[in-house]
Amino acid sequence: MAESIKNKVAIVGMGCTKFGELWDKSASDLIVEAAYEAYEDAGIEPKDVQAAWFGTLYEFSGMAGLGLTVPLRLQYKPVTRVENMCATGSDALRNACYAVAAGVYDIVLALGVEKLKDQGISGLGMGAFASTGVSPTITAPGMFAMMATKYFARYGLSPDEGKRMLALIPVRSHHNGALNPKAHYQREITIEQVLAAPIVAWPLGIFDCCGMSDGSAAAIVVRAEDAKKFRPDPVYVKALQMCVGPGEGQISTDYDYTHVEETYRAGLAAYAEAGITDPRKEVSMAEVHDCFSITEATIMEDLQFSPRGRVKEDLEAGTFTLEGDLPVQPDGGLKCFGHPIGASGLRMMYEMYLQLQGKAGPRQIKNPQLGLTHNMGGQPSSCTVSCLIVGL
Amino acid sequence: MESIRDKVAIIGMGCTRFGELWEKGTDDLIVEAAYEAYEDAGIDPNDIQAAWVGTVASGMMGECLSTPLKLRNIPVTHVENACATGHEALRNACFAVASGMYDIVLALGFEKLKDTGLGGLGVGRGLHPTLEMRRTAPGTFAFIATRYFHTYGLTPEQGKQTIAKIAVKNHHNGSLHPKAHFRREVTLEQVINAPIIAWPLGLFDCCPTTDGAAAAIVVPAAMAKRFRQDPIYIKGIGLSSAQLLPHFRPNFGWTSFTVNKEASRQAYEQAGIKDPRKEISVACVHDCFTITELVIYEDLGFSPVGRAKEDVDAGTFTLEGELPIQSDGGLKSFGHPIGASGLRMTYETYKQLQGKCDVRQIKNARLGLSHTLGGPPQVSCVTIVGNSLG
Amino acid sequence: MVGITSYGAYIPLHRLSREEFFRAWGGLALPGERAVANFDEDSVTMATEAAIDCMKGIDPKTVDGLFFATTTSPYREKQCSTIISVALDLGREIRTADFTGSLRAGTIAIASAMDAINAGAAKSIMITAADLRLGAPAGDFEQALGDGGAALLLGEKGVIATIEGSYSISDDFSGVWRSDADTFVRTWEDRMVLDEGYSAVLPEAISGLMKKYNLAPGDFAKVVYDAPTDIRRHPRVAGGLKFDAAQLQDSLFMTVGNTGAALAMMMLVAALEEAKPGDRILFASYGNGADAFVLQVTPEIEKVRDRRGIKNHLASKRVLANYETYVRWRGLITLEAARRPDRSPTSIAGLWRDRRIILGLWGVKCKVCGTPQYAQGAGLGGSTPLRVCVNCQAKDQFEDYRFTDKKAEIFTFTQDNLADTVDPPATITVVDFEGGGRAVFDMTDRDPAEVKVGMPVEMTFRKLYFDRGVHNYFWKTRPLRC
Amino acid sequence: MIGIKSYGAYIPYYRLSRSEIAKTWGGPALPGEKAVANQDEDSITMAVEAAFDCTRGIDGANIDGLFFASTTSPYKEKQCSTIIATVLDMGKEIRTADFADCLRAGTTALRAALDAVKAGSAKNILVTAADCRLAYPYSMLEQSLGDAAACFLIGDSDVAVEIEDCLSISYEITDVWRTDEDDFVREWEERWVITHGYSQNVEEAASAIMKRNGLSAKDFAKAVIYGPDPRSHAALVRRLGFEENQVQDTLFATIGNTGTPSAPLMLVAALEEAKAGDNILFASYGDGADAFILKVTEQIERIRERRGVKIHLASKALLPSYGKYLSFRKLVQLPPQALRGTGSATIMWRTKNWVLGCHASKCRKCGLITYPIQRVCYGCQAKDDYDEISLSREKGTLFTFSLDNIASGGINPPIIQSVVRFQGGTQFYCMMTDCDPKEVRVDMPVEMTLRRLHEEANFHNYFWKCRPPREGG
Repeated sequence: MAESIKNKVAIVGMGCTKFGELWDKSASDLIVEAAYEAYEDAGIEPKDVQAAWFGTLYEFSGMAGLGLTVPLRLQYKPVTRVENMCATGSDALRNACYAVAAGVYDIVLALGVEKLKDQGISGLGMGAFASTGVSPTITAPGMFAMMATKYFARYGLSPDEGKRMLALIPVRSHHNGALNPKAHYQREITIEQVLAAPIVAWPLGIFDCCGMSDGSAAAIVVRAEDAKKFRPDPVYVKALQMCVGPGEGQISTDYDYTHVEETYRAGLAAYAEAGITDPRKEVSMAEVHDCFSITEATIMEDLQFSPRGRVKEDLEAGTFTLEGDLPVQPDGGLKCFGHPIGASGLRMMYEMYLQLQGKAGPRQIKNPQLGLTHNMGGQPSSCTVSCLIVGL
Repeated sequence: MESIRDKVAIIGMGCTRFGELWEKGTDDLIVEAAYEAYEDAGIDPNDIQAAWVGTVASGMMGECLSTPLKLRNIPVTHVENACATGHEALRNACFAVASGMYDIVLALGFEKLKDTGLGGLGVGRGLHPTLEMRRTAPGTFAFIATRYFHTYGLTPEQGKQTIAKIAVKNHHNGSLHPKAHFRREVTLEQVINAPIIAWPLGLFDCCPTTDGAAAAIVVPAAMAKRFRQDPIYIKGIGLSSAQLLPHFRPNFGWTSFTVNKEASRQAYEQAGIKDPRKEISVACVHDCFTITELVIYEDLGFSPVGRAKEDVDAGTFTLEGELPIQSDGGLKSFGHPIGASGLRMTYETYKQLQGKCDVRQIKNARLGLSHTLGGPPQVSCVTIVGNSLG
Repeated sequence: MVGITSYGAYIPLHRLSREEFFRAWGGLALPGERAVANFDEDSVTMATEAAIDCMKGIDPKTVDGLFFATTTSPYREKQCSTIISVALDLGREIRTADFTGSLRAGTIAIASAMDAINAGAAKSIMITAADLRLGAPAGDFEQALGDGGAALLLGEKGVIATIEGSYSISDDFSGVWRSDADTFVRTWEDRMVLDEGYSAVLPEAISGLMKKYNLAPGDFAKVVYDAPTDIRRHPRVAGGLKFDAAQLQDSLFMTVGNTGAALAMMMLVAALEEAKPGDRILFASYGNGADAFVLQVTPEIEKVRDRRGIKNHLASKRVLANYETYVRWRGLITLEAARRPDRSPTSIAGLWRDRRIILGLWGVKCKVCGTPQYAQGAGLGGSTPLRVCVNCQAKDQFEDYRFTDKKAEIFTFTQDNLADTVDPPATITVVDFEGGGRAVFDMTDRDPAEVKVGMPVEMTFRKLYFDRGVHNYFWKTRPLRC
Repeated sequence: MIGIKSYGAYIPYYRLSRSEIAKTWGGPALPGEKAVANQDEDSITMAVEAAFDCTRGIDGANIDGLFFASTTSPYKEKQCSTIIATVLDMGKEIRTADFADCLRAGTTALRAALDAVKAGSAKNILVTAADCRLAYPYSMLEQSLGDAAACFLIGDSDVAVEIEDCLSISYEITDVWRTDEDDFVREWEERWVITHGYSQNVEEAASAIMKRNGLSAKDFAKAVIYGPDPRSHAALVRRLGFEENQVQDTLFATIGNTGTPSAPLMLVAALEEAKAGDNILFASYGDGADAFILKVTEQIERIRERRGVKIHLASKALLPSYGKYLSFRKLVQLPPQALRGTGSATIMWRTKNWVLGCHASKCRKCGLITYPIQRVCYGCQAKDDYDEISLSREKGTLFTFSLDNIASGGINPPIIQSVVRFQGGTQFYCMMTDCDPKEVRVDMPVEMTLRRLHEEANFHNYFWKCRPPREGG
């Protein structure tokens, strides 16, 4: 019987760059900044790192382990490049944790980075993969917009009602982001602004979409029993789960486009691993994959924070605000940080780490015990979802 | 059929300097040639009762002449007949005067070729596009050279040597003429070694592209002496047009042109000439290419058929020879501003007959012949003038 | 006797009023409107549509040849008839040929198909013609030309109109032409073009035909021949040949425009829609010579009345808002490049591997659980055929299942303003097919404001885009037509 | 029995050694040479040549159809078969068709002609195929592709080759292709192209037709099978069970892959050597495959005097440089020429009989022959009293010439201006082509050839030139 990762490893140091359109910084700059903040936070020397996991999606951000060892000048250490779509950062951390838990290494580095703003375009391409060229003429917002269309239709929301519900999400995230010096966007917005924004892919407007940013984040992972040697307040890993779907959304009529089964299943597994029975009560806070407002809305239901079809009530009640029952995106989320793909999962973890250590400044949530991060790679009908839980 | 002989006279002529006259427009050329002719004839522009203007590609209608000369409300006719155009202007002016219709008329030919940006002559028009495609004047006349050499047993080297002598002669004469385009002697070696334009013709076998104009004042013969003591009388004008381009004429031999023979026959008959080689004092012929001049010797009866080479070798047609040809340097030195050429040649025969040619002067010149050949050889005009009646 | 066994036609949904050309350019506005192919249509897609219309209720296995006629083939070296035959799911041991070069290519192909059937080399051959010719902006052709296609199935059984005789003449005159390097139609002086070309050669062929078969103008119920861009010449030829105005088939000029190599066949389809058993029809077409045929309609004609043909396609239309849209669709102006990532390079090996899936829209049906499924993949690495059932995980337990002729319903959709498309927004639909099966397609010929969840749609064969030397054809959804 | 009544071929005079290409670009050279169309040749002019070769001794007026197959037609909208038929002096009441878009178009047209004759809608149909495809400079394909044409006369009497069976398969694959806007041939990965395109399809079609007729490889005297390159070809014929001596050479080493006419050209070469009674397996490829079973009859001896492949192959000149090839194919930008030709649809149409048909007028009164046609006789002034005769197949002599250095505008000088003399004194003024200027002599024998003269008013203007006679015929 498979064991659980719960309480076997701990994070003793983290680093995160400022996210944004960092025109003057290269991927190497970002890697160095994130890694050295983490080294310093953990109180270790670079030579103490015994192995590393490097998460990045695009070749222009770095390929193979070399993408990490070269800027950090890691001396002949084992470095693994991990790529798992938008869950890349979380998966780098996940693999680093397993290696430590296995007893192979004592101190390892997990680092994610993405340098998107050197392309001169908006949007993420599929790179140089050959294709038959007959996929639909669709963009990421278009793919997720189809969830909104269907969600509204299924739950009887008029487009206006639906959009108004979704608008609550970016308004909340922007509020949080405005409190975070590392966020890309640090500006509050109003519901009216969100509703009046130009449509990107109907029914989603500009403020329903996350930004395009550069950034990097890193974590130092050690065995749980060694953690206190490094610091008095290490953060322990409680669950590392990942669910990859069979891609039936484009094929099977069973797929309903109002929820993402992969998220639901990853959540179930993570709760089981962490021993959580009532997620809404037990999880103190969460950073989820809010690439679009509709994504966050459905994630709330898939992670069982809200009942099916009733996220609207929680959104309207302010459940997921900093002051609510279950604060979500306390750092501003993808909405304010953008989504430098390889970095996002670790950036989310960085916020959970700070919150658990009580170092989140004006965003600080009272007395958090367990934090959840959620990454989703791909499109609604075909995706990879990670769900990680950490705690004190 | 009557003859034009002694019915009309030329009492004044003018000719511009020929050359690449970049700074001069058609109006300049016309005005210069006409006013020299007015002055030579001692007339006022308002004395002109009618005019004929010859140009192929530089103007249209009579207006192209009347506008620069400000000829007031008199009839002006534009004539065009390929390279014989200048001659045609003179010819029609002569006929009108001879008819008794007018007393004082102007015949003027001009061409401004150097505004086209092209090295060669402009476009021949009216031919089928596929046939016209790559046709060039040197290419067409080179056909004659190839065939002439072949027919009369000349090797290409012998043939080229023969026609080169014509170029040398014409350049020599042109060097003596202040109005010529080229005024430079050339050597036989230079001609033979020049770049090939259309084999076997080289650069010096071809006449240049030139701007120029020439004019004549024509009056009835009976009135001529009122204007000057030494008028020049028209003795004969022959004109012949072919019925098919030589390119397509069955059995055409490419060693001579029937139109030349026919035009000269007409002119000799009118002028009462039996032995042109003996009777003609000076001739200006259409040496667009050296080979053309060679066959013209034979076509016009100056040399026996197939034996022009002997005359060339003997210097028969030099200034000092038996029958000086191209005493002004010919098309070879003057170039060929098409509408002007026939009148430019007549200008030379006129001046020679008046004894006004200075170092080029031919002794005792009495009858002068000018000849133009329009092509792709299909029209020929021969004009004979004399300095006395009878 | 060999004859026509079925007919079909295609007219694009969009029309542009000729007044719009006048608004753009001034000058002369011809009356009426012209059909304008959508940005994703070309002669291959229109010929496919017409052929699909023609194939209604006919088993593809019974068709053993496909001839394509056009002067606007998207390829110089790659057979388009093969592409169309795969879209129609014709078999492999078939005769295919592309006839080009002449506006008479359609009737030339018909003559060739007749030969093949008469010679016993084929039983049933589809002839499909389409053209999408361009007139240079601000010229008469821009207004006069139209886009469209027509298809005729020839065979010996179930003949709806027998082809009783034919007569051809060939004439080397090119009053209207395009060289290999030309984009736009060129013309010589119109009077000469018409006097010595159309108005001389076409009547010569028609009289020659009537003389050969000893027929008089009064023997025909309808006379069908194509019209030149100067429409006045169309009735004048009829008058010269002593046909009544009532006998003359309308040239479609007011409604569609001159559709080049497809025009005569489109007019014939229109005539057949109205024809009664026993009618004799004179059918002719002009282009570097002329072909003329005598047709006789049989009682079988009643069996093919359910085609969309000309009448239904004509009625189903949307008028384009403006000339600028036309210019954009035809790629006549250079637009700012979308600031979007490059498309993945097209893998020709992938297209070839999946040719039936892509061109024929073949999916599978699980033999274990009965679930129909269509897999076009997520884009990465090309689509792959389904090997494992999405529903019951049975491996390789499939039978082929074709989706082209299935109606579907929109499950969800988006209007994507960010996507790189000639006609924004990109309308993307997730559709569920009747009888099962789910897939995601671009939607075309739609009014974005009218797209709804639950809306019924049908499949249409279109060109997705052009990439690195390949025209990528695929299927899209569209609101039900006709 | 329906079959091939006559055959003809055309290979341009010029060849380019593949080592010359390799020398220019570096990299390996394929063995042999490729045939290169002169700068005044295209797929129409080459098809005309092949058609003339095929119809030697046959009156064009007796042929009632002409099919033209090419992927390099000079027009998108204007029938090329009509132009060729006009050149051949075929009548007006004929069948014409252009088959395009596919390298198999030649055999597709052949099948269409068989159908037409069998169906009784025509008695004799000429099928011509020609291609002049361009490969990207610097590509390996550039060494492979060659230019040529082939022609067959299809009929049902006196056939030299009976066509006993044919079979077609159609296959959707983008292996070697060009879009409507491409100048150069595109090709996907070579191994895939060969394995899944060429080899698979041709093998399938050839095996199927043999099986259907109960025949095996040993039953054939020759296997004439298209081959894009010698290696793939050799592998395929081996798999089909043919011995080396049964296999018709692909002509790759001497001409190159010529596209649409490739397989037909191989068949011509095979027929040149064939004996009565020989069975031939014939197959071509392109978006599918066509396969034929042929049987040679005694009539083959009747048509031996064709120039065909063998004689055309022997008559050649090597291009001196790769640069010359570039200029022939207009792959380098050449100085603009001040051309005098002004194309006119009206004039070309009005004069098509003498421009394309090479017709002269022969006076009914005095018998004088004049080119071009003259309404009033040059000899006796008789008006409109003449017969049109074609000079296209006449042999003449060069009466006079010039080597014109300025006519070409500096490109490929000199132009050989020529006056050709035919029997009876008829003069024909034209240019000479396919000839070394150094070898031009007065009185040398010449023959006429239709060439692409110029492109004016957006027409391709075709006209006749003279050339030293190619061998044979």
